[in-house]
Amino acid sequence: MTTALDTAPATAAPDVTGPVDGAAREAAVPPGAAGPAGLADLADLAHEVRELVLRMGTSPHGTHVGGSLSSADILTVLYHRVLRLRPEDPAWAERDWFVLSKGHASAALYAVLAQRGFIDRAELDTYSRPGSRLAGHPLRRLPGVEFPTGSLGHGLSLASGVALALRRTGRAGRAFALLGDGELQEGSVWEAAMTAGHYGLDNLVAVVDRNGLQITGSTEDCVGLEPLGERWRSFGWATVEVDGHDLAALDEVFASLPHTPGRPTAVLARTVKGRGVPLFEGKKKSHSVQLSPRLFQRAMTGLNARRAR
Amino acid sequence: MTTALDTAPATAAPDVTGPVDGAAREAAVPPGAAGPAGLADLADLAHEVRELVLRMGTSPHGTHVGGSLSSADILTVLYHRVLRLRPEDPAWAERDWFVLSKGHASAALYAVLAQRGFIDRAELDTYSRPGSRLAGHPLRRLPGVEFPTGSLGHGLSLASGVALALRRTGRAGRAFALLGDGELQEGSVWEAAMTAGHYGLDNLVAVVDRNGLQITGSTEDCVGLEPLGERWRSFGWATVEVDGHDLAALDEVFASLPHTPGRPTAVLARTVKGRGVPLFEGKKKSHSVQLSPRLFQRAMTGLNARRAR
Amino acid sequence: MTTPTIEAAPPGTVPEPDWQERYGVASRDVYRRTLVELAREDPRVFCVDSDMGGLETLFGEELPAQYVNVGIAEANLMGVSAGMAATGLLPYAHTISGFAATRACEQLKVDVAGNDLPVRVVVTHAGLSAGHYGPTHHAVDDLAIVRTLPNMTVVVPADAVETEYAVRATADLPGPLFLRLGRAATPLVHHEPYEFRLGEARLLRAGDDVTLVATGPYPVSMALEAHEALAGMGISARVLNMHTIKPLDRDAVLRAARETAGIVTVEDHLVAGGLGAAVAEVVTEEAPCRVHRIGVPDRFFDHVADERELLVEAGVSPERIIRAAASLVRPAG
Amino acid sequence: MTTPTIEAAPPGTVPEPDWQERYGVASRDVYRRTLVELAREDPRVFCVDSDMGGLETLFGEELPAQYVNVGIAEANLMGVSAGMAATGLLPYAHTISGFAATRACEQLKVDVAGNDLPVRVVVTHAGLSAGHYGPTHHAVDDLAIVRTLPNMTVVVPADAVETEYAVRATADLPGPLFLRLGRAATPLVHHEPYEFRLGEARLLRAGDDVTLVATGPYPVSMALEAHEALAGMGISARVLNMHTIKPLDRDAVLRAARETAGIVTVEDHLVAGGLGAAVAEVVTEEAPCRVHRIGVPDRFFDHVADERELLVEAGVSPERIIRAAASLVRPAG
Ligand SMILES: Cc1ncc(C[n+]2csc(CCOP(=O)(O)OP(=O)(O)O)c2C)c(N)n1
Ligand SMILES: Cc1ncc(C[n+]2csc(CCOP(=O)(O)OP(=O)(O)O)c2C)c(N)n1
Ligand SMILES: [Mg+2]
Ligand SMILES: [Mg+2]
Repeated sequence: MTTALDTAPATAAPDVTGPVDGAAREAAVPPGAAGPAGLADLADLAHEVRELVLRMGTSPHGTHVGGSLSSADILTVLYHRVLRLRPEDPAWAERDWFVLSKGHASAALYAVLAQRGFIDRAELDTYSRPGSRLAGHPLRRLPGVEFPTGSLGHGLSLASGVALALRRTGRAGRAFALLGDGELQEGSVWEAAMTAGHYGLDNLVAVVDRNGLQITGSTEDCVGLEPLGERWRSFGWATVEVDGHDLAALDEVFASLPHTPGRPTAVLARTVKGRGVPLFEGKKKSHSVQLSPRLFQRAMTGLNARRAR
Repeated sequence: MTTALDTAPATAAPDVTGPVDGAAREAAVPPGAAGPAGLADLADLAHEVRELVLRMGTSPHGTHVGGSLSSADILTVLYHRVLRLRPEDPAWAERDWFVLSKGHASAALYAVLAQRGFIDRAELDTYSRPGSRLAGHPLRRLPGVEFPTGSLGHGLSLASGVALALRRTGRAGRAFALLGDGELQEGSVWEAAMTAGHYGLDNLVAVVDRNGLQITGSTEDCVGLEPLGERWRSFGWATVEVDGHDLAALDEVFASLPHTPGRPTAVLARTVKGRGVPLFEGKKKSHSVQLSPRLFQRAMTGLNARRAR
Repeated sequence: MTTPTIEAAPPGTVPEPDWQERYGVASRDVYRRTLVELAREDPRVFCVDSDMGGLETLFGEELPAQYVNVGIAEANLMGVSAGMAATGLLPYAHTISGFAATRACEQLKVDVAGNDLPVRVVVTHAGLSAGHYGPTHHAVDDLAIVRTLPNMTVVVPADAVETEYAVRATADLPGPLFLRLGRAATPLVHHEPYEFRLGEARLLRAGDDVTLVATGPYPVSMALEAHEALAGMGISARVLNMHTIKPLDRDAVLRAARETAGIVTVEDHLVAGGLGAAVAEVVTEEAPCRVHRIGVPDRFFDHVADERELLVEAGVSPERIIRAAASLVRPAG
Repeated sequence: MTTPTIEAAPPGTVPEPDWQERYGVASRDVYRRTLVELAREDPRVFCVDSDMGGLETLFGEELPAQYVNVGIAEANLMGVSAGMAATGLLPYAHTISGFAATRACEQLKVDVAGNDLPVRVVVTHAGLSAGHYGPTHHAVDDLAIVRTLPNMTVVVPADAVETEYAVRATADLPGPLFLRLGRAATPLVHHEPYEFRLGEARLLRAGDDVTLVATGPYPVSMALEAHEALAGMGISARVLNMHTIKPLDRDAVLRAARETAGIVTVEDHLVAGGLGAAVAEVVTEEAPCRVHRIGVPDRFFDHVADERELLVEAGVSPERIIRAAASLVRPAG
């Protein structure tokens, strides 16, 4: 297995705040930065992401709880171990780029952005409230948000354009996009997949949150996606399947990118919608929920109990 | 192998002018109808289609010669042996539906429509000239044209909608769409493929004119499509590969639809752009050509020589 | 995707006056119920879904043979619906307004409108009704776009009551329909039964000093508020509910241009290209007058707010209407 | 996809008067040559192709590192270009006008315009310039649509000369550009060097009886023809080449409204939503006057013809302009 740095062009800046393999990785944490974290810290961080998501769910319009919770572990690993970022300089030229193509999971993104110090933790309380920069889908120019999203199916084209540009200009960064599985029904995803596969953009990673549900129910009942791995491979991608809630496994997968040199990598992360809160797990209704104080308490109790197990 | 009629619902009208297997197929030609033809007539008909295409290519704007010639054999077999149509009653409720998704091959379509008597042969001389109904892409309400096309990537959704509606209302007809291979780069094609695969529309057939070229050159150089069969199969389709210029082979493939009950069929027809005219065969520049009288003569000489071989 | 907790009007009836005032009703809920009724009566009516949520149970469970879900694929939604309509069905295609008008724009134009097929494109989340969802879910350019489509009838009901009327009035339309609905409950503006006439502006308040032409729930209710305030200032404002954007009621616009000092248009849509533009086009043809267009500026919002707050912030408010109307009647200087 | 056989003007120079008159030049050819020049000078300039034909040799062979072909995938074209621009590049994204404005509408809106990124969307086949290709290749709704996009600069050069000026004038634009070109050669309207000012209407002929505001090759040249004929009738018609549709030159429009009897707008675009609508919006705000909008009706053509013939048939002709202008100056009855 190659390490993340092995796959980065030789021009990568030495002072990355992102992951470095093994001991170096732990040592690379610059003073004052919220990350990168050690592997052992991830469980706490992911738990906190879930708690923050639930809190945002108490805002008047609620939030997309199910898809935020299914993405929580993926985002935790990406933001605390994988992405080379400088929270104090979001436009750092050598950074990795992240696009939340499934923009409705914004609550989970805001949580990791706050953990990494891109935004203030206090700002999370403004989620979806009048005047807030934290909308139901990420807005342009929130520090750490590269592109506003919310209309499904845009993110992979954007990330492909970034990856292609970085490649052509000889820059170090990589581009990551996180997609929903229902989102894969958008043809624009396959246009992007085709182009990226053709250009062999191995600095591009699509992570699919394969929670098996979309709004109207099971993806396979609605408009089926299987055999999903075949689809991606036939479009020129390398695929890796991983348990999207196994932090160490995710860390390992992301540390060994690209999976196949010369190809973009699709990380098919098996997840559970609503993961971490028994009340919501695997439930279609978890898609968008407004949590009353009582529901919030029940959800938190479930979350904590789940964790204690 | 099942015959075409085996796969048609029992409600199919008995007086179809379309194909019936074996002897019955030949016998079913109603008096006055231009088709269906016998297998032995196809070569002449296809040759005439090519000649008519070249003539249309002499109009002031020329025509899409390459993609019309690569589709000529497919259209000949479909219109003279496969599609159940009533030229005298284009809106016949039990008909098969055909959508020329690669609308720029309109010249080849007009040729077979004229052969089948949907339009007057004389009208072909008006191709692309002021006042004509025969535009560079098929216009609405030309008899025999179900949907106007020209913007690539629309046809498979339209045909899927037709197939789904026929299925839900218990009607006999089938829906065919002819697509270019470059056209498969449009994401909308894969949206339609996904839906049709999901609904198992085995009354739907996508024929891909796999001539390997698009405007800017080879499909594989531009944005590659291989492994193309895998792509279709992973989207829930049955696939059949066939030599798109072997009339008997095409006839056989179309006679045994659906390839797999419960799945739509993608017929991947290996073709040569410009086929039949050595001057144009396999040439990217054959895509759109205006034939001067001299060029027309050269092309015709080539066409006839090719045939004599 | 949560529905309001109050009961909407039973179909065909006009809801009880007291709770009308208090709560408002989501047009979307009334629409859905009406659709199910149409579909029960007419097997040609199909519900074509694109993972909107709600239809799969409300409609799909009762009438599964008339329900089709094409998944999250709006372009395909239009193409499939056009194909279905060509065979003689009456598909009601559902998505969010911005996704119909922009994501699926070409399929809507070529396959649905160009072919003059009886597809009913029923959209929700129009205008700023999904304010807290951010600009990808704001549909403030949809009228400008669908107004260009050939053969298209474009209807924007002002409330839940009018929604039901509009759905029934267009049930047999031979061509395509774009029915533009919001998301959450909005104030009811119709309190008694009336005859909805497609293509004919509804006179909500008579007046001869100035005319307020509004379309959509908040714009119409704000125009009514402005009417009251203007009356208090001695200004008699005519209020027209322009529920049909295409074909536009030219006569009503021209009468307003000729009979009053000017027109204030009010819409939950850009000030460019929509109702205001359509009215300006008509008056400058035959009866030039001043038209003050009240609508949304063409910039993406960089923060969230609810529908009404965002509208007010963008410049769509009773106060702005009042000021605009007053200045048309009594020009400064 | 065939290019005219005549030589276009050498970049930077104004072509010889004698063959200007005789042939006209395809703006597309001049554009492509200018793009190659820009790209040679600035490595940030990228040519993003969607299988348009011609660019892969003209640009791709000389500057392969700055050439990207995304295939026949217009939505992706916009997204990829936006991604590239975000990293600091200046992508010129190429497709047919209808495909940019409708097929890729949402990506153009959200990813390019909404993010205010310096993507230059350069479209060809605008208006009815692909007349013989049928309605799927007619782009007569594109201005109505792109006029709604935030941050967008929309430029419609009147000829090949202006095309080169416009490309150079927008080379450093920090935001997005929509440059609308036709297909075949069109008459040259500019015969000597001039200073192209983005956002400022160009006065082609002075006049104070009536104003003709035109955009695009045939509309502008037809307006010039009409000017001559009107002069013969004793009517002095001001002619404005409105090459920038957004931001619109409000001052020039308002001056026309105040100084002349009325405005005739001329465009190879629908009479709804485009230049005519934009002008009607502006005049009704401050200086109401009659605006006669000459453009294309919103129905799909059911037969073919060449660009100019289709325009004339649709009602865009010097005769119609003359009649409209005359009736504004000398109302009947
Ligand atoms: C283009 C577009 N169509 C529809 C929607 C509405 N929508 C929001 S979330 C969602 C379901 C997404 O399902 P999936 O991608 O599986 O997300 P997850 O399960 O992770 O929440 C839909 C249809 C949208 N945001 N964008
Ligand atoms: C949506 C859309 N984009 C671009 C075009 C322009 N165009 C016409 S034909 C063509 C190439 C098509 O290639 P292919 O599908 O392989 O057709 P064939 O080789 O059979 O001619 C292109 C890009 C179009 N007609 N529609
Ligand atoms: Mg999902
Ligand atoms: Mg091809």
